[in-house]
Amino acid sequence: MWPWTPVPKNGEANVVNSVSTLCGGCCGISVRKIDNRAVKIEGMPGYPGSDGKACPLCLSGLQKLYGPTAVSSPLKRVGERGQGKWKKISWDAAIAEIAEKLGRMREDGRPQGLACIMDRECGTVPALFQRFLQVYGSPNFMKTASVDDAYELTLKLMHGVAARPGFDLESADYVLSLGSGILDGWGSTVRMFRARARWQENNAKVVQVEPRLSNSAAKADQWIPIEAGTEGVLALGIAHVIIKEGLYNKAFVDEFGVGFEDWVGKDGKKHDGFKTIVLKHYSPSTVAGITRVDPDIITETAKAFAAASYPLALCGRGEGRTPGALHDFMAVHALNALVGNVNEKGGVWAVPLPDYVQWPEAKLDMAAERGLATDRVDGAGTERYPLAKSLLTRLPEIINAAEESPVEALFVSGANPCYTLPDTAVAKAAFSKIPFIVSFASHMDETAMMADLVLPDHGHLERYEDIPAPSGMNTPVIGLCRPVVAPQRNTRHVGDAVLMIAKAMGGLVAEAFSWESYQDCLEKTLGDNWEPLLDAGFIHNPKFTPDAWAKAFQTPSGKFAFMSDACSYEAEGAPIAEIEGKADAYPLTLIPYDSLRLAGGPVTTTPFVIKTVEDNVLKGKDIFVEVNRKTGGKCGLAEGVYAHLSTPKGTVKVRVHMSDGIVPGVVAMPRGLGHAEIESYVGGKGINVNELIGPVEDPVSGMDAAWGIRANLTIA
Amino acid sequence: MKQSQGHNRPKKYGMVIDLDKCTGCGSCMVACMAENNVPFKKDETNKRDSITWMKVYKLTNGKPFPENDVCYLPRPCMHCEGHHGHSPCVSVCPATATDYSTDTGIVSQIYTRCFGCRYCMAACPYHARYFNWWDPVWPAGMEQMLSPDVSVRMRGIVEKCSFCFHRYQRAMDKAHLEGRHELAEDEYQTSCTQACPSGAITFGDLNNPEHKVHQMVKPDNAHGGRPQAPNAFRLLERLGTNPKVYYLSTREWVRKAGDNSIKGEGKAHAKH
Amino acid sequence: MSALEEKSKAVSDGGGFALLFFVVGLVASLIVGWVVFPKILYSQKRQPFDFNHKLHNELVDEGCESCHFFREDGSYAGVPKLAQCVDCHESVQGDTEDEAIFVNDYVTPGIEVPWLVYSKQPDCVFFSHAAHVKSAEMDCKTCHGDIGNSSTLKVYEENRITGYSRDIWGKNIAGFKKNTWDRMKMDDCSECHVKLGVHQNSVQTGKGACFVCHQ
Amino acid sequence: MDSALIPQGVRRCSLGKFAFFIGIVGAVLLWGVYAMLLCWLKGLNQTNMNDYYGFALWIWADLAVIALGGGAFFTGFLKYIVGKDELKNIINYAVLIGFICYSSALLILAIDIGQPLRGWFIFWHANVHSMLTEVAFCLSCYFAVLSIEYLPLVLENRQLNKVPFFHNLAHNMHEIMAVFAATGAFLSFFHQGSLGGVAGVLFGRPFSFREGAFIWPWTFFLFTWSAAAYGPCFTLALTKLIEKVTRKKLVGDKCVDLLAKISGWMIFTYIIAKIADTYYWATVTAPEGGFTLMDFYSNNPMYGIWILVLEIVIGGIIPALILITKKGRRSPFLLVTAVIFGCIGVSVNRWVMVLQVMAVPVMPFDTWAMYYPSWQEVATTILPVAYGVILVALSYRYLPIFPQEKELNY
Repeated sequence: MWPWTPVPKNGEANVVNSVSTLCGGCCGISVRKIDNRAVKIEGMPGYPGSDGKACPLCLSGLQKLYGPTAVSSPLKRVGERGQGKWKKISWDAAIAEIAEKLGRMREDGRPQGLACIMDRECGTVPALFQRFLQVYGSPNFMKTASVDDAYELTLKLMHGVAARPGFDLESADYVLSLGSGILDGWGSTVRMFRARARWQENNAKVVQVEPRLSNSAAKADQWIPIEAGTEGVLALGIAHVIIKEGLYNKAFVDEFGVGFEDWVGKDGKKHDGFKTIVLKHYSPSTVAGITRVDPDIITETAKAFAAASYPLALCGRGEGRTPGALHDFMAVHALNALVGNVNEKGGVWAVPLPDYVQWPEAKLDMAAERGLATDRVDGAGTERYPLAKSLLTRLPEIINAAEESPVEALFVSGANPCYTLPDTAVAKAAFSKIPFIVSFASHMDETAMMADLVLPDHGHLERYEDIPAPSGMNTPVIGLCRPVVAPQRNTRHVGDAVLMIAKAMGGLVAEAFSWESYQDCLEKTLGDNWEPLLDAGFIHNPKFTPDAWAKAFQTPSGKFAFMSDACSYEAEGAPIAEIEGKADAYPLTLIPYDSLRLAGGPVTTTPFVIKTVEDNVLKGKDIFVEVNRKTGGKCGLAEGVYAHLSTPKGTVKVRVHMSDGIVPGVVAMPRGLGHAEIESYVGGKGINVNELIGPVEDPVSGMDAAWGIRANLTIA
Repeated sequence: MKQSQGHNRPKKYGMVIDLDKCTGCGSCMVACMAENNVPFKKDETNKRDSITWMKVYKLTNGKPFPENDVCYLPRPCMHCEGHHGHSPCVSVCPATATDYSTDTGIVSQIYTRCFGCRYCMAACPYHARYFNWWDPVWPAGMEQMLSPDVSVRMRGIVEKCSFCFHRYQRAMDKAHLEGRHELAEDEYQTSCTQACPSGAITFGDLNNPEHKVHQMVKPDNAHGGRPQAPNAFRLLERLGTNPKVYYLSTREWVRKAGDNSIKGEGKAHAKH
Repeated sequence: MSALEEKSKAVSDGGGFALLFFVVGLVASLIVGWVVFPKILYSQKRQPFDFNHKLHNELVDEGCESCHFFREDGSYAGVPKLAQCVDCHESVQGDTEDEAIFVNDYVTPGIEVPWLVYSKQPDCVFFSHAAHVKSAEMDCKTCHGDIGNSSTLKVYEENRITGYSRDIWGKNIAGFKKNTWDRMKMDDCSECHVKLGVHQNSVQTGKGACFVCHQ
Repeated sequence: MDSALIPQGVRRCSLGKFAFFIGIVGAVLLWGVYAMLLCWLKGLNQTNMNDYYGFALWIWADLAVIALGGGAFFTGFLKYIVGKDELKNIINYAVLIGFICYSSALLILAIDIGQPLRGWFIFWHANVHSMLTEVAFCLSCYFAVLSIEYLPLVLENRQLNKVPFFHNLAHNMHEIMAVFAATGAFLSFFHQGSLGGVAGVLFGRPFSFREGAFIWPWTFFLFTWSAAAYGPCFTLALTKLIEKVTRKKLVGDKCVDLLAKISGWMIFTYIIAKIADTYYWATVTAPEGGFTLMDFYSNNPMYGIWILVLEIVIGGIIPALILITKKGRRSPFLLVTAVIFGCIGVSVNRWVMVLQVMAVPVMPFDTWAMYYPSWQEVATTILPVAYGVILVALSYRYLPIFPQEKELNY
């Protein structure tokens, strides 16, 4: 009838269940197929957390599968870095080239020159990389950090355990979100939505503390607008009221807490306890001065929080892409501890890290041992930052400061640091100094553009993978990502690629990888769990309960540490992470904001999802920043005008959206735009907010504590 | 030949959207596009030339900081019943390319019949109808994701939400095979209903007292389907379009934003 | 002859010529319209190889549905896939040339047979086999004719403009039909629906609304 | 050179001058044709129309030319049915203008639809409930009638008229023209009305929605009435224009005066009805939908209350008062002022009934939709004007359009 309009072929309908890895929350999905074509993604009923629903990004996953950015075969760079000029090469040639390069580095005694960047550290695929680095002789496995890392560190310090945070959200009856985008992608996205529905049914109260009227704030029972970056201070202000009024859980604090009262450290000196510090420095009026939250609201909130049966305080800003200041996390966790809801119903649980990847210890040769003994290139685990596991945000500066890049060869898989790292320009400069970069991206992205070789992984609907523990899940879960359709292009599973490289290297490196293929590795790793996993699509232990207080804490004192030697509050002042820029040159503050309608992480938004973005966020190729109507008026701005937004990192041209839903003095910019123009549905539109914000090192953890940057907005 | 299938009790499929639950995440929009082979262009920021059968509006109470409040309002096709089935758009179509079914209450459409006069768009106060200004183009290979259940539309015609009627057809196929003539409530659900992670959308037969939608809004069929539940309202109730999409909100300003009020009190302002 | 007579003769001569002209024109038009036009309009396509419905029908237990079956979800599978045939036809059974083509060209290499489907409707059409065959208990013949007793496949004629099979418009170019299976146009669906009073649910026409037969 | 074709006893400019004039207008026409082809081949994305403005500039042009072309049917009605014989002096010209307007309208409709190849569906799958169906049928039929009315005029060309068959045909057609005029008037009453109905039935659009009688909203009757009232204004305006261009008197004062008087009284009565309609709409119909009058005229950059004043006072009351007074219509300046104001008045009425309908937000959280046409739309809209000018020029040069020309000038 209309020959250039496609007519979809009909056939037999069938459904494949899998887990979508596009979003951070890992939605369980059911893919409807017609014969061999996948035609629709829906939520997978019964999947822990998402249970039949999926986030917009995962729902549009077919646009990734069949999309134009999928890499169709191994590529070798022929042009300049980032120029996007490639030639197709065979898998064998690519693997041989890598093996040859790595072999030479190892012979030259510099195996530590190899680094690996991923977006996860749990599961078999990260484990394969970690094992490869280990037998090869490099300590430099790095992971893009998120709130989960800050939370893990908090649990390490306050509980003394290596665990990840789990939140018994569904049971909470008072939720105090200190900046967390609980409906904007924080945690396991869809689970948060379902939890919110539960709160509504149970008449639980939700209070959102945030500078901007985000979706999370709009749907909360109460929005407390706050000065940007001061959420941790408010937590302590609330703690002040709770302590002062004696509303805290004495059974927990007295019996299972340490450092609440004044305490004596290892140095033999007496230190102020949590109580003293909080009472001294965080009275509602002081806190009100910093946070600009009315003292009465602080008091009311504190009372309501303490009075609730299952109060739960959450932190980690927005979607949780940047870890934030450790102090904030500890303050909020202390607040939870004050009301005794750690490892309790409706509270924060320490959930053991997944431990199903148990492989025989690999044999190491001398070269490997020597390499592993060197300091990590990012400084994690060194004397300066003993607590951190990896500090990717420090890497660019270190590479740029060195004459020759300490990283000589780099593997990147799952991550897109050239887009997600703060101060993108500096990150890209660092990457261009790295002599040899191998990207395992399934889709062309900013980092793959910087690579020398691209060894394309199967797309997320074409491969097997174990997906452990969605963020914030309070019960152990392993999901199975499985092929919905056969690989559409000349790609290999990244696990297989690692096996191939190892085998090409020979020697002990090859010996450490005895599996025939990645699938073989996965099946053997899961052992008895494989069949159930294959049948149900996931393994879940819904009956899991955390350790009771009596044995939950493995700090030196065996108690919950409000304060300890490892980490104590400064006696004076408020622990707000300083941001870059001087107030006189930059009178405003730029903060990024997250939305489910834009993917802010390593995965680029899909055409369907960007179609849902409103025209006062993106219009044509112009990005809008949100600014308070009054602030904007003072700057001489009006709705929709073009303006120059400058920060110490640079100046960009933006358009202005005047809003009544944002605190004065703050400029908010969406995260997830400004991608390289690899395709023109999403690429080349707007500005990447990471270009404008540099990293700020947390003094204790070393992780990125930046929550914004000083900025100025002038009419263009 | 048996004739029994024609004599089922007439249904009135409708939707109830709880605006207190809707978080504006956009899942319904994406699920709708993916289900219904909705085309996409390189630039979709001109919202008056962007096909979104399901569109989420952002409403604000118009108050200054910090009293400002927003509410999201998903707007599918309202499948207006109008007076006796003469919905605003159906009666104006010169080529009978769109129709109102008394069996299901659905405003149906034949894409290959439409010749693109756009009169129905002018008639629809909800802007639920969209014109294919451009040829639909899928990047090479992406046409593989198209569903065979929904006909792909060509340039120059009007399209809109069908309440995923192909899902009804699919469910009825199964029912026929099993010797049934009636569908259970959960057998026919729209894609957006199924996708909404907040559970804000409920879909079913408004005529059936056992269906959730009926219980939630208690439509008064004697008075043009007016909702009798306290927090329920319909968009532009006063115009007499008799829509089958109902909204729920506990917030008064939201309920008032659903219709024009002559005194001008409580009027919402679009967030622009 | 008087002038008058002459004139009238001229008129009658002229009239005869005009009549002849009219008749010739009419005949030519009819030939063009009824014979030439359909020839130009439809291209003739052969099936990949011939198929004997009658022969197969005698071998199966459940009539048409043995091969043209319903899937569990109520959808209709239509033309059988290779997998259904392979059970018997893994190797050549009989001695027909067509079977040899089938086995050698399709079964052995595992290629689906690109059958041309006579009754294929445009993609905007929704037709529920389940509703007609199961609920209304109609037989296949009513719409498809007695294919089950045919021993050979007819030539597939494709409309060059629309790409549709001629079976949709019908053999008769004027659209007349003698049997229920002579045509498969919307009017034919509607004719039966009107007669039986099924789905007469349109507010506009009093007949079937769009979505009864469209998707 | 072409003197053999020019009607006897009248003088025309040189062929070169004429060709030069046609060449310039022809260039504009070609520009329009190019734009039209773009719209057909590349689709309506060539326009600035959008999902809010499904109807825009050229639909307004369509409605406007039909209203202005209404002079043809109403003059015909007056001459043939009512028996105002004096109007024979202007009827040819009125028919010509009508023919141009209606053929343009049909062309615009053919460009406006998204699937022009399916245009015939409006007849084949006609929906009798739709006002647009009524428009399409009546418009096509009336165009056929106008063609029949225009044909004898063409046949009266000096050379064509030498052919006995053509001569007789033209003569016989003139004899029975009353039948066609009556048919045309009847059809016209309907389709002018149904064009009004197009907007009036939109009960989802409170700006245009009107109550009415039977199946017809009040706009149905108002459109017919206004076309009858203002159509002659346009005929007179164009007569004055062509007289100015040719520097000749082409229609006798008596005829002009009669038509002006009739037009004046029609406008006068129409505007009373329009005011009554507006009052009822503003106080009853719109408030029932939740709107006050000023909701339709404020908070936007374009549609202020001035537009209502322009339509009713400047385009209605003033021309009506001028034309119904003898002094007014006999003053050349006032007469021209009145007919121009009249044309503006009816054009503004059609404008608001097409474009303002689209612009007014109906959902409380929606915003005013503003629109400006693309060059393709402008060119396509100008196309009929150029075509009209050419057709008038050709007709004036080669056909005896103005029977009084000789007697008034030589």
